[in-house]
Amino acid sequence: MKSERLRSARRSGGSPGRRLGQFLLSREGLLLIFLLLLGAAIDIASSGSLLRFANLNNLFVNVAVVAVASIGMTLVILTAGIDVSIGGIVGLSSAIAGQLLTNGTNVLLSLGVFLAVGLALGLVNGILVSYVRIPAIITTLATKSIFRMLVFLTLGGVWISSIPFRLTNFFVLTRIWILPVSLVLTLALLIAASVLMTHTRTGRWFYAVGDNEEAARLSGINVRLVKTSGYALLGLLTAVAAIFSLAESPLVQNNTGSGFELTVIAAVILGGTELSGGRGTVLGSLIGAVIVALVQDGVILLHIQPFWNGVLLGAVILASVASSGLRLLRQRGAR
Amino acid sequence: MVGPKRSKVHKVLALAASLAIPLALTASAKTFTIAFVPKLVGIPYFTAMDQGMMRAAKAFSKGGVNLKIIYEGPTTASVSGQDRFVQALVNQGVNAIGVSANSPTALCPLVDKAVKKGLVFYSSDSQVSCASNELQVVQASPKGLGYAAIDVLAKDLGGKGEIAFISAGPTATNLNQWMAYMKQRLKKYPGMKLVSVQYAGESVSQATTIASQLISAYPNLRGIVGVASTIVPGAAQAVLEAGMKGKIAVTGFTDPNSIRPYVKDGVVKQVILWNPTNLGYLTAWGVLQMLEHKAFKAVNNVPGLGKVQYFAKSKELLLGAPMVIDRSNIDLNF
Amino acid sequence: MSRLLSSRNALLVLISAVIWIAFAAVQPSILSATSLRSMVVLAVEVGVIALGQTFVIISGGGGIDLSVGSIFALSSVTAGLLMTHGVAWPLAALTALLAGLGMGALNGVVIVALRIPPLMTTLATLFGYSGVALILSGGVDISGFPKGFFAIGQSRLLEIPVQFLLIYLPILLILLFVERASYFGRALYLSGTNETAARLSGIEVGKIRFLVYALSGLLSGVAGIVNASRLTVARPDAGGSANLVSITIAVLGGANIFGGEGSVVGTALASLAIGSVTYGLSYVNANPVFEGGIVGGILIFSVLAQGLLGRLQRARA
Amino acid sequence: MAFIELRGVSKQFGGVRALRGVDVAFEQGRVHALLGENGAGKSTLIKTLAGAVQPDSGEITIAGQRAQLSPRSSKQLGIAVVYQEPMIYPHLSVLENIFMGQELVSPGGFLRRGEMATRATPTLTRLGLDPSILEQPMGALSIGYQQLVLIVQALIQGARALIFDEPTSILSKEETDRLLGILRGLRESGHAVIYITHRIEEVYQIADEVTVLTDGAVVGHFPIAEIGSEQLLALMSGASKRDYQKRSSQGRVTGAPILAAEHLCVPPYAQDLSWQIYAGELTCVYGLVGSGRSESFQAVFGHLRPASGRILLGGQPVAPRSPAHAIRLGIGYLPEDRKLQGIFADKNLEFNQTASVLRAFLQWLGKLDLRGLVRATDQGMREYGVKAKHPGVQIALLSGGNQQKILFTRWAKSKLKVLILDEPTRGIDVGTKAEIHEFIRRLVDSGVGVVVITSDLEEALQIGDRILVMRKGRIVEDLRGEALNPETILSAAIGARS
Repeated sequence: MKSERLRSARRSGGSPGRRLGQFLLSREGLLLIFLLLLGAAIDIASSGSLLRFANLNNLFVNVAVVAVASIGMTLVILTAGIDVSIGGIVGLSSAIAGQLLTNGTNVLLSLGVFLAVGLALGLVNGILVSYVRIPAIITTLATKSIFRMLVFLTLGGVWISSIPFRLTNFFVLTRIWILPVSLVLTLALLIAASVLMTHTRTGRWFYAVGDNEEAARLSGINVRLVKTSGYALLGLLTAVAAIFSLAESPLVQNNTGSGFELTVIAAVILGGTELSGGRGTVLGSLIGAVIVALVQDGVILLHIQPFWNGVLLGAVILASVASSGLRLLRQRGAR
Repeated sequence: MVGPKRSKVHKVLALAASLAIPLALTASAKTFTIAFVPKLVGIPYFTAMDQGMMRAAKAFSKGGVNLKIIYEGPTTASVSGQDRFVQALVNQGVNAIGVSANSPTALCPLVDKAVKKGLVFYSSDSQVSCASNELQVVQASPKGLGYAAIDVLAKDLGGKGEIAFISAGPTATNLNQWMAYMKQRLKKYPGMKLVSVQYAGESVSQATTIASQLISAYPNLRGIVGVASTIVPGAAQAVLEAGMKGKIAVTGFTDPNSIRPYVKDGVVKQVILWNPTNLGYLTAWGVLQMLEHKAFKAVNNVPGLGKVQYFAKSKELLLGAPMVIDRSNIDLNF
Repeated sequence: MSRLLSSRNALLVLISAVIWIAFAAVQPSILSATSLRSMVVLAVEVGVIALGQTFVIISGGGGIDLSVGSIFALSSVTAGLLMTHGVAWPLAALTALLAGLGMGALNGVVIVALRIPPLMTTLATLFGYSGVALILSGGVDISGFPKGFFAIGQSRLLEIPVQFLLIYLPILLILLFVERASYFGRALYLSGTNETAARLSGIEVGKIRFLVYALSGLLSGVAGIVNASRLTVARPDAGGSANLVSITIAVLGGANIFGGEGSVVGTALASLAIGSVTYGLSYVNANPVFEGGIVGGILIFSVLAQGLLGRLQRARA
Repeated sequence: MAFIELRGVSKQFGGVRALRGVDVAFEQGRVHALLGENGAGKSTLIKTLAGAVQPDSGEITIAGQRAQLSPRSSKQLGIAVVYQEPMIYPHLSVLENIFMGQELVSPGGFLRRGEMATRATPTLTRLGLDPSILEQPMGALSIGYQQLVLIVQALIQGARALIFDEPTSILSKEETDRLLGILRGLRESGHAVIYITHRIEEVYQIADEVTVLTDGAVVGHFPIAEIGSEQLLALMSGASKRDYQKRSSQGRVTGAPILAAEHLCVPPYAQDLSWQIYAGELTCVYGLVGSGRSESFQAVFGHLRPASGRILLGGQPVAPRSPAHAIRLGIGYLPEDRKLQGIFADKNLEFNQTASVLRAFLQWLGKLDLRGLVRATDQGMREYGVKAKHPGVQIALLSGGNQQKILFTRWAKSKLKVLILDEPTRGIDVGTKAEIHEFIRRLVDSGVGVVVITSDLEEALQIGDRILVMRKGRIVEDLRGEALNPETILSAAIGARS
């Protein structure tokens, strides 16, 4: 029985063809297939609107916004955490850095401030969760509303509207091949993160902490630091998402970013990252982000009442988590 | 404390006022506190209204009258939130309280309570439709606004092409009303065809996304009307991104601050609005008239604003015709 | 030794008193029966939801219900639609309650039978239920209810708002009984404290958890109906922040996010404290944007205080 | 000079003295067995060496240096522990498990997997493992293999002392033999091997010297050649003159069994079990950890689902769906892990003691008779000598022995037909243990069918009227009265041909 398990595990690997088969049957593979089917269905049903240029470009930027933040969210959920405050981080970083942008401050400097604010807010979350030890959901529910309050105070009843067009020109309208710069940057970050997660020591620590926190501590891994850096990176990447989002619609309001956390968490969960930690990939989250963006796009392209957005997103999340829940049930056997 | 005694006094006063006896002359120096609860705080439109009310407070605080404005409201356009602020203010005992309503009927029990307590209740911008509401300050008639938007667009498009509306929330009463008139006006332009009505909430980025998707979904789309101030810039951005500047016309109801870059860039030629600062100013003036028990005439001369119509039947004070904002007056600050 | 007056509850009473005194220093007129009544009316709805949330959190297993606001909205929309289609209001209200119960039960089934973490489940149904509310209502206000219906949220008995006297208090008392004296309450605490031990002691943890989510749904439905009656409209977007506020209240009232601890009395007192803060802030014309931040701050503070109180108690023992 | 030396090391947890002035030295190139019953202080000793527990007093020297051990410094000083349930990252690969925290990286922080694999291969081959195992997820391996991987990890990380915590208790015979061979190899290569076990026969197979712990104190230290197995047994149990053979075979019963299993299969833990339990007779089930003893009875209790076979209660076939159902049928089960499965730590004694009998106190509308509950708790506490002021005390504040008494009372008061007690005396002091044995006997005499599951042979011999021996999911012996003798039972349990 035991040696049998060993043998069955050894059977993996093999020829490239078999590897392809295995990939297609893995979660990422299945998601990719689902994604293609969904895309094809929407395109056909909307008589080709999906693949029209204007829509595609918008879709690409939307994917970039969600995907870049989902990289960070993956890190956090990998360590068995969660962050529902990132909508507030989008809002506050946009509010602070947006004022610099309209004041004519150097654009690069302003973008630097953007990232710094995101990083700082993420750090606050990380420290509260891992050093002060307040459960992640409580911490981030609280900081979510605190960040939002700060957005209101920063903006003081006025929207920031005169964002330089250079931002849009660069991140949205400049294209490399057919991809807007924001998406190219996101993909670059994604590849970097993927390499980091699979091929570096630090990356594996995230998995280790989520897989077995106690063992990680005993292995001499600084568990608190790893967790904190997850939240900090999420904050930073959320700021990047905020920049893309601002480039796409150059106006900062009090409610800028609200609800963003739900979209990103949905993307990450869809991508196969498990809430219990230790399992998941940033690549999966990218696919999840594309699916979420597609669902939202499809609702409009197919002229469905936009109210269905929520219902569909809820159903997709539930179906996806249910599938992994059922897999767990099967693994645990009869109990 | 504001007890029943005072409310009786008030009723007597009201009666006296209706008999056109200038009792107000006998009143000594007096502080009037006027509270205004917007749909939500933190958006430029209501901030501008607040500024207008403050300007009026300054202008009219003379001759034994001291006018004080309280401006507070919920941070999201929620009915319960608004209800809470109105309730607290009524209890606090201001002289007049008004709202830009998130729901035309939800506040009715509170309006009754306030009026019974002897407070003046009014609505401005978005109205409360209860019998006991004492004054409605209307920015422009919904009909005027709806017609103006379509007329502006028709001029731009030469009266033909597919068009779409993007509104904020499907629950916003006034926006729905404007859209109804917009649809009515469309009958005048048979060449223009409404192909889609979408809702983008209060967020610009959502508006951009939805407009982009509309542009893809309807390749022959020639015009977009944004029915709320957040929507027009979002739609303009989408047109810009899609490279359809000059091919798709964007207009709608929005303020100069939000749309300025797009008007200067030329993506947007004209938008429709009224001046919210003036609306706030007029609101404060109108409420003050009621507090001082001065009756409205059919046409009133408002100091610093000019002639303003009053419709006694609907208790409506009308700011005036819609204002068209284009390159010439885009530098107005509100 | 009465658990009713634990140090935490005494602290909450003290906090509420300090809040009122502080606000009275700014605006003395706040100290009036009218103010108290208004505060109670405003606190009742989220207060009822918080009672359900408390039981959910006590039941453990990562128990949390993020969908309460959506259930709140969908229940009130259900009642509203039925009434505007001519259904008698008591029947409509009853159906809406059943709808709330059903939505909660659906959460429960998904969590217990499919073993999907509560956070995920209720996040999904948060989207789902509010989406259904939007679809059903077409996104617009539903109003024009029969007069009798308004009695629920607008009338008074003995100068006390009816929704407090005849709805909130009875629910509180029933839940207090359930918590302190019933089999269900005992089983609830045991399930939340140590799930395995409870199961091995013959307690049907799954059933308990299912019932807790159903109850949370039911109470959210109650709140939705009271709200619709008070405001005379049913709105699909009502109840937006109910999840944050109800969780804050429950945790402030002593519910331990890891399960097994919490009490409805604590929650009731915490509702009083939070209700006082929010009402007071609007009364003294403070910048309304502080409200959310203050509630968030209180949430963090209360968890910290909980940890500290726990440590103190352990140190004393 | 000894590599590790402990002098006067003491540690107290709450009211329990886990270690009492322990002096012991471990040398390199030797296998040192630490022998003791459950609760004798072995695991505390290991945790102290691993740096997970700080001693209250006494000193530890490593390689002649006084050391303050933390998990990190312990590892750096060359101490590695292979726990019985290996501490692993199930989702990560074997390679990553081996090198976690000690990765080989290039300057950019990139993992040098190839080099790590090369580094691991010789050690893997030395332990007879195929290098292809490195890419597999750790969770896919059996526990035996996981242990080996952890030995590889320890060796690669330069461990000079390896501590094994009852490593063979869940291994098959072949796995055990292989592991013992590996330990000999470690001794040859000059490692200090500390081997914790309660299997005397293994001590003779492998150890160079043996130290016996009882109730947290060292009661003897001998070179292996100088001590016989009976002496060791006597030392372990803390009493030297117990004669198991003379145990009266009282309680012989006739009549129908109260509980019976027919061809019960609980995959993957137990196969084709058939046994009968009689009221009035104390049945012990002896087997090593992993023999399927707990799991097979958890199936009887409805906590696990049997795949096939029948359970008969008082002659009637029953199929408990859940513990709740089993309790309604009249079956009780005291779980083995007190902390994780037994107590409600931050609740009071009343909550804890009455958890399984709540339904008996139902009045109207789901109301409980609260006074009745307190009264019952009070009575139970007195009856079973729980040392606590009143039923309102939090159970976590009690000693392990008193906690166990509360749990025992929970079941003893439940009016059951059959009570299954899983390791009822694990980790509690000798005095309480004797008391609980006494209580169990009382229960048996009152006509309840009692099953005591134990991995403590002396306990089984001491209290059992009859002993069922399980090995690898099967019943291998069923002995009563005269037939009860340690050698037979032990050899049956470990599968040795004697």
